[in-house]
Amino acid sequence: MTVIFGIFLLTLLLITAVAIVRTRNLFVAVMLMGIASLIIAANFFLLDAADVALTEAAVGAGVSTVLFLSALALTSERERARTSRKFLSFAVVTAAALVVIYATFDKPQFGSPDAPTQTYVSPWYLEKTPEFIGIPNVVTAVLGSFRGYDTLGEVFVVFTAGIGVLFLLAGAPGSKKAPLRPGSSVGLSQHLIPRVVGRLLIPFILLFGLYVQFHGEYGPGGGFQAGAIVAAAVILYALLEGEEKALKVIPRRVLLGLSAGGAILYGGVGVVCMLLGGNFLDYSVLADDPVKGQQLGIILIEAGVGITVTGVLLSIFHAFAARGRQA
Amino acid sequence: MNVLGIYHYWVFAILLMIGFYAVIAKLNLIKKLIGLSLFQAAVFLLYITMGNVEGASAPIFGFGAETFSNPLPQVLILTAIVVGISTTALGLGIVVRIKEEYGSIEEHDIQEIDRR
Amino acid sequence: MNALTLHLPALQVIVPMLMAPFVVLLRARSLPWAAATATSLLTFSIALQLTMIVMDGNPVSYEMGSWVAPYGIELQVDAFSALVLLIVTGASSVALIGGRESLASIISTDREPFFFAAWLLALAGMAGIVVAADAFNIFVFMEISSLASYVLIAAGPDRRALPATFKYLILGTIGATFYLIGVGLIYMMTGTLNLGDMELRIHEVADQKPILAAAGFITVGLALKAAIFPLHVWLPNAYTYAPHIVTTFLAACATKVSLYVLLRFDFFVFQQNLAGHEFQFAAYLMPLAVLGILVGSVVAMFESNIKRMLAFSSVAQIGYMMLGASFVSATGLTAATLHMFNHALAKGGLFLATAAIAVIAAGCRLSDIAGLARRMPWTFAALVVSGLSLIGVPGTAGFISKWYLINAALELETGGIALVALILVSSLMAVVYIWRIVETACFGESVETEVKRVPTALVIALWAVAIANVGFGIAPDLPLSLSAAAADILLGHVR
Amino acid sequence: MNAQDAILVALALPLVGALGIALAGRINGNLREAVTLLTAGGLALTVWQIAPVIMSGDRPGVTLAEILPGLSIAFTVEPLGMLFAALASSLWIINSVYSIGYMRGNAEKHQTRFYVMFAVSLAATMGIAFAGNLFTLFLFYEALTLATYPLVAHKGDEKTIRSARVYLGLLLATSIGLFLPAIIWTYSVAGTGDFTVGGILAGNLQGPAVGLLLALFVFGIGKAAVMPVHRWLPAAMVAPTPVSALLHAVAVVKAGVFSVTKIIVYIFGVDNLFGTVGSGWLLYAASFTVIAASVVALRQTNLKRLLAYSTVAQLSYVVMAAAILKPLAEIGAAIHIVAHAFGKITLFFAAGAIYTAAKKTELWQLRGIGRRMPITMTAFTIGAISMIGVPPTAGFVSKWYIIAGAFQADNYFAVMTIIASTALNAAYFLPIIYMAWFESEAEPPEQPHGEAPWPAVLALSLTAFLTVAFFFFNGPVLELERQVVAGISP
Amino acid sequence: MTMLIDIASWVLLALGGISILIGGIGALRMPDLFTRMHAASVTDSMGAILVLTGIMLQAGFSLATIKLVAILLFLLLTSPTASNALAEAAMLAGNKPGIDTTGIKNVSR
Repeated sequence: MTVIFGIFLLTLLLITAVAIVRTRNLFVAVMLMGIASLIIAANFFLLDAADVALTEAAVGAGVSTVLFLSALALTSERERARTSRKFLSFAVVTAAALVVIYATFDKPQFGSPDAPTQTYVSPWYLEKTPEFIGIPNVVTAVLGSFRGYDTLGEVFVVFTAGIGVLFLLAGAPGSKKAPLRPGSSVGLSQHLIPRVVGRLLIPFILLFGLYVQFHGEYGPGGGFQAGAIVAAAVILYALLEGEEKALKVIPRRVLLGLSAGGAILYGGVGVVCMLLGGNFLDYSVLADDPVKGQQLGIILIEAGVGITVTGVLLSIFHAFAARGRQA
Repeated sequence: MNVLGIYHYWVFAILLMIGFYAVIAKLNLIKKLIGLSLFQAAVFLLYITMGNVEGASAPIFGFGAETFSNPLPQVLILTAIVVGISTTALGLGIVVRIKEEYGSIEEHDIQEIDRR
Repeated sequence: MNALTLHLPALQVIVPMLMAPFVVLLRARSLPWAAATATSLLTFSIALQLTMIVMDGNPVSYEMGSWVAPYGIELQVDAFSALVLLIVTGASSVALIGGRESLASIISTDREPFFFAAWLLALAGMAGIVVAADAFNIFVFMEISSLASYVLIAAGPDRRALPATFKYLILGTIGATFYLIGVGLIYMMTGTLNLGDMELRIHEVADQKPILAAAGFITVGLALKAAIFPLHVWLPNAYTYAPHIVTTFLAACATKVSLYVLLRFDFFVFQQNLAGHEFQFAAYLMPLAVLGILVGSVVAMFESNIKRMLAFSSVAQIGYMMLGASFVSATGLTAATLHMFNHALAKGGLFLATAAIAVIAAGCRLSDIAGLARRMPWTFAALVVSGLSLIGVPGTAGFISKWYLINAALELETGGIALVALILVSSLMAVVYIWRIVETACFGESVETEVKRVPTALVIALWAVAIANVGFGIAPDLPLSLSAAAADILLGHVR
Repeated sequence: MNAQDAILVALALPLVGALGIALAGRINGNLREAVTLLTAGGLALTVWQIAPVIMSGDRPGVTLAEILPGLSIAFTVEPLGMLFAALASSLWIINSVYSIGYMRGNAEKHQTRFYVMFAVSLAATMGIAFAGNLFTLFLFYEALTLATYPLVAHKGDEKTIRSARVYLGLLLATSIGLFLPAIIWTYSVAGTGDFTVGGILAGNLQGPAVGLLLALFVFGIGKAAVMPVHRWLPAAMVAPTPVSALLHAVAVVKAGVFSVTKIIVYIFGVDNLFGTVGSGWLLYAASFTVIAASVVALRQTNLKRLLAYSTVAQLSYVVMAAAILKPLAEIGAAIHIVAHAFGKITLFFAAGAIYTAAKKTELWQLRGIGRRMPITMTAFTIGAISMIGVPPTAGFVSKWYIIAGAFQADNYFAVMTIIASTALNAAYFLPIIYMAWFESEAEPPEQPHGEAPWPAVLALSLTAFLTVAFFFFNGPVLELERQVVAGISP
Repeated sequence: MTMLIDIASWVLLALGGISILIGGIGALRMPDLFTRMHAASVTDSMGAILVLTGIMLQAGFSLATIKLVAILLFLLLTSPTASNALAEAAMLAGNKPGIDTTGIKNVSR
């Protein structure tokens, strides 16, 4: 049964991808991107990757669509020229395809339990998580503790993107040659129904965001997804009520503080572990009982991740929106 | 059962090529960024297909399942998704600045304006 | 080994990385610059300490979160990584010390915290890559350093910096994703991400096809990031339109870090495991290196903008490093690693000199710098010294690595003489394009614009690099012993 | 101060002097000239102090820095180097006196840079003279090229820059393109590059490879101006005369020829080179250069270009003498370095004096100038006679030894070349002397002029006196040279 | 008893599937924006209710059922708002609902 469902989803994905590349109207392309992300998320769920499915849905479909749309609001919506250097790109693409096909020849059987990946490192994780960390969600355990350094690096990737966009778009809008299209700073204020429903929904979305944040140990969830959801809630509020009011709720300085604070919290936890005698990011020294220490550590770093992701996504959104208003 | 496996890898290959083609051939900068995110989405698919164990459930204890799929690729992909979105965000920031400075986000227009 | 030195490998990365969020929060006039320079110097001192520990050849490893190697992430520092660490942290410190005024003139005060935070993140990213011993961890830190360098380059005053950054972003991300596909394929076949572990388990793998494909993907991905010849298209524009101080920093170390990862992967993981891998290395990369040297030098000869000329010369110099590595011999590898160090010195000096010239001259075109030698003799003298080191005149650092490169070429039984001829011809081409700068600066008649003074910090930094160029030319034992040890380590895994 | 310190002082003094000149230049002209003379005098004194140590047969050496195992910057003084260093340092004093007069007379600009670069070039020359191995020789050889470039491009106008570019391009191209590979080949074959009596390539290089390596060396050392690579010498004529005098009599050219001789004697070893077939071509190449350059000199109308081509010819004399590979010929080569130096510097000083006083550069303008500038023209005549090799002058002594060497090797081709070139020298020098003394002036010059400024006249009369004096008192120089050839079988 | 629940849920699921299918076909065939939106909203409301109740029957009294109820409520709240906002935006953007595009004389003149 799942075989048919899997094939259906993948074919749908391919069709959407081709549609994205062929369509001339960028707005349609972005919408199709959202749909493609959802299909990939569904597929991930099929492949028993619940955490990744949630992330792909929240970050891939939610946030990237918002980013693309806010960028489209500031630039042109239609793609003028068709394509250039067709032949060269086809040649390069087919070459890369051949290498990929060559790689798929004698690959381990799909889903076979005795493939090298399943027999070497991952069984250790599956056994040792209850013993060392004692939380049900192994993915969060590996993400937070066994490979915590990766996640630290990744929080700083988000932080870099945040300060990068702020550096590019903050401050004077530079030489004003191109008249940008007027942004929707006033929001859909004259639309009564969305505002009413919005005002009703936003608290629940925020609640759900917090649920995902602290539910990370027990089920699919964690800092990134929670950050994306909370950011989505505030962006919805900004869209409904207008950007100034959203800024009044969380001013720019606080956003910057959030982005930096989350990263510092995560790094700080690591440094504290060093001071307490363990290696960097070794949470077992945080409490007398190592397992408690690990759990405490994971909760703290997940909070750090959530804070940074929220701060960064909101600052990026405000940077794009502010750019539109100054036109 | 192997049909789904082979199909997964083929979809990964085709999606990779579609994304790669869009990045190279398309002239519109935003279309390039969309191509780039497709290109990265394909790689995520490859990793997760690798980690899947037939008949197993998500690696979360307490739901009565005994065989689990591989947690490691899922952790890697969690990171890779966020890295992908950060690159796209920065790329969009640059595209907006290019639009302000050059008035257009088509690659050949920019080159022509530079040549003038 | 007191308590602190135990954590050195971790400190090397987290010190600059954790300082970045603090720098973002600083608001005062040039406080972010001061904080960034202090952190950069601290990172340089950590690198020095690490070099002292690692000098006698045994590597230092550090488990993150004290999880044992293949399960947790492990950091490993050996002679080769110590050398590259010195280059990265040294280049950043010198560029920052010399660059205050020139950066302050480009970046407005409210954007300054972001710029210097991005600078520290670039530094942390590169240190992270050099120190990491885990394949996926290298990818994450590669992304941090790339994103940060996109921000640094986009800070360029000229509007053409933006399309250049965009092209660099697209090509850099494609390179990183190729690398990710390669790592994925290897993980699929061996089940581990730790480099040392990978090396042990690869030859147990029955079918080699995915591993060869993975080697292909990783080599192409890293070649794109390291701007090896046919994939270097992003480098000239990015270096030309970035702020001068950023170009000094990136030219000295950005591409070398990717080259470092390429060499570690090719010599540690793939080398003896894959049948015929030597052939793959020598057959494919050597012709590319040779082409890179020729094309880079020729285009640099006819280029009128100084920075673009030096950018193309960087492409040629990377060709030298690849050439040295593709001999797969002890002297060849020593030449490659030593040239990373010497090129960082020479190119850093030249770009610092362009930064000083840009303070006085109208722009970076050759016509703008006519007759400048008389008005800024000290900068001009330092430019000549760095130029000579780039050419490889004896008595300067560049000569030592050229000397080893030529000896390595002579050891080759086939085609050695031709390669020596190539190296000498390209050195002559280097003479031509360096002398074009010197000649126009020396003899053109300068239009007397109002006299602006070159900031003293920049002149001091410039002269420090110039003296280092000559110093390491006369007494090259520090970099030489490091690169010799690096060559043994790299080759150690081959036999 | 023992010999080792003397070597280091001889290297450091000109550099310190250069710094002193640069500082003094800021204050005023006289102080700058005083510092130059002081440095020149000091250098001559230090170098002359080493002479007795070498005469007694001792070979002092010092290693400055050990860059790589087997590759070091080391200095050892042997008779050839001693001779060249003494010659260069003493002539620098006279040259400085002369350039004070010349620079004042022509009111040239950038004089400070001129004197600074002069001192730096002399430091490089000392380095070449005392070089202990091929690497150090190459290091200072390159330094000399770079130091003399600003001197050649002194005027700074378009024509000078173009010819300076030719000057630099050719010298750098030959040194990096040919000289460096030769050195690397020697290092890889012989394992070391040190100059040792009897040569280091004795055992490990056979057959045609020797000839090829010799060719790489000779054509690599562009400064020796053997025919195809000689074009930089006439191009450097755009430089002011004291530079031409320094370049074409004392430092640059002599460095080239000195290096060729030193490599033949101390790297190849005269004995084992004599036997091999590979070395024969050098003699023919040198002879061809002598004849061809003299013929070209015949057709020149500009005085300085004539002297340039005559220098090319005289240099190949030395190379030819060295190529005869006989002890007497080697002595002749060394002495010719000295004789040619004295003769040619006098001629250049005279040409400079004529230019300063009468602004005349073409030969036909010199008609009847003897009466107006008697001292300059007598010095010019002595110099010319020395070039031809007439008895009372130094030129005769060196030509005598070269011919004796040729007879010793019963190499009649060499004898024929020397005789032919003597005739050619006479053919292009004597008409000038006749025109200057015995013809009356075509049209009186615009403003009547006497001699050049007194320092210039003093300098050129001094060198003229030296040219004649060397004929009578060449004892110590001969003794020095005998030690060089002591080991070589007749 | 369980047999009865299963049959009921299958029936509900089938009906839900059909209504979604109808909504999809409607969205394709309808001429302009507003009629398409009308057809699409059929899937949102009718389809959602049927499918979700069908699954609820399958799940029986457990945590999953409560979650399903929450989803149902959320969907019923948001999808009409979304289509309303979409319609307003379309009006704002200027394309008026063309009444007589179908060729039938507009009766309510």
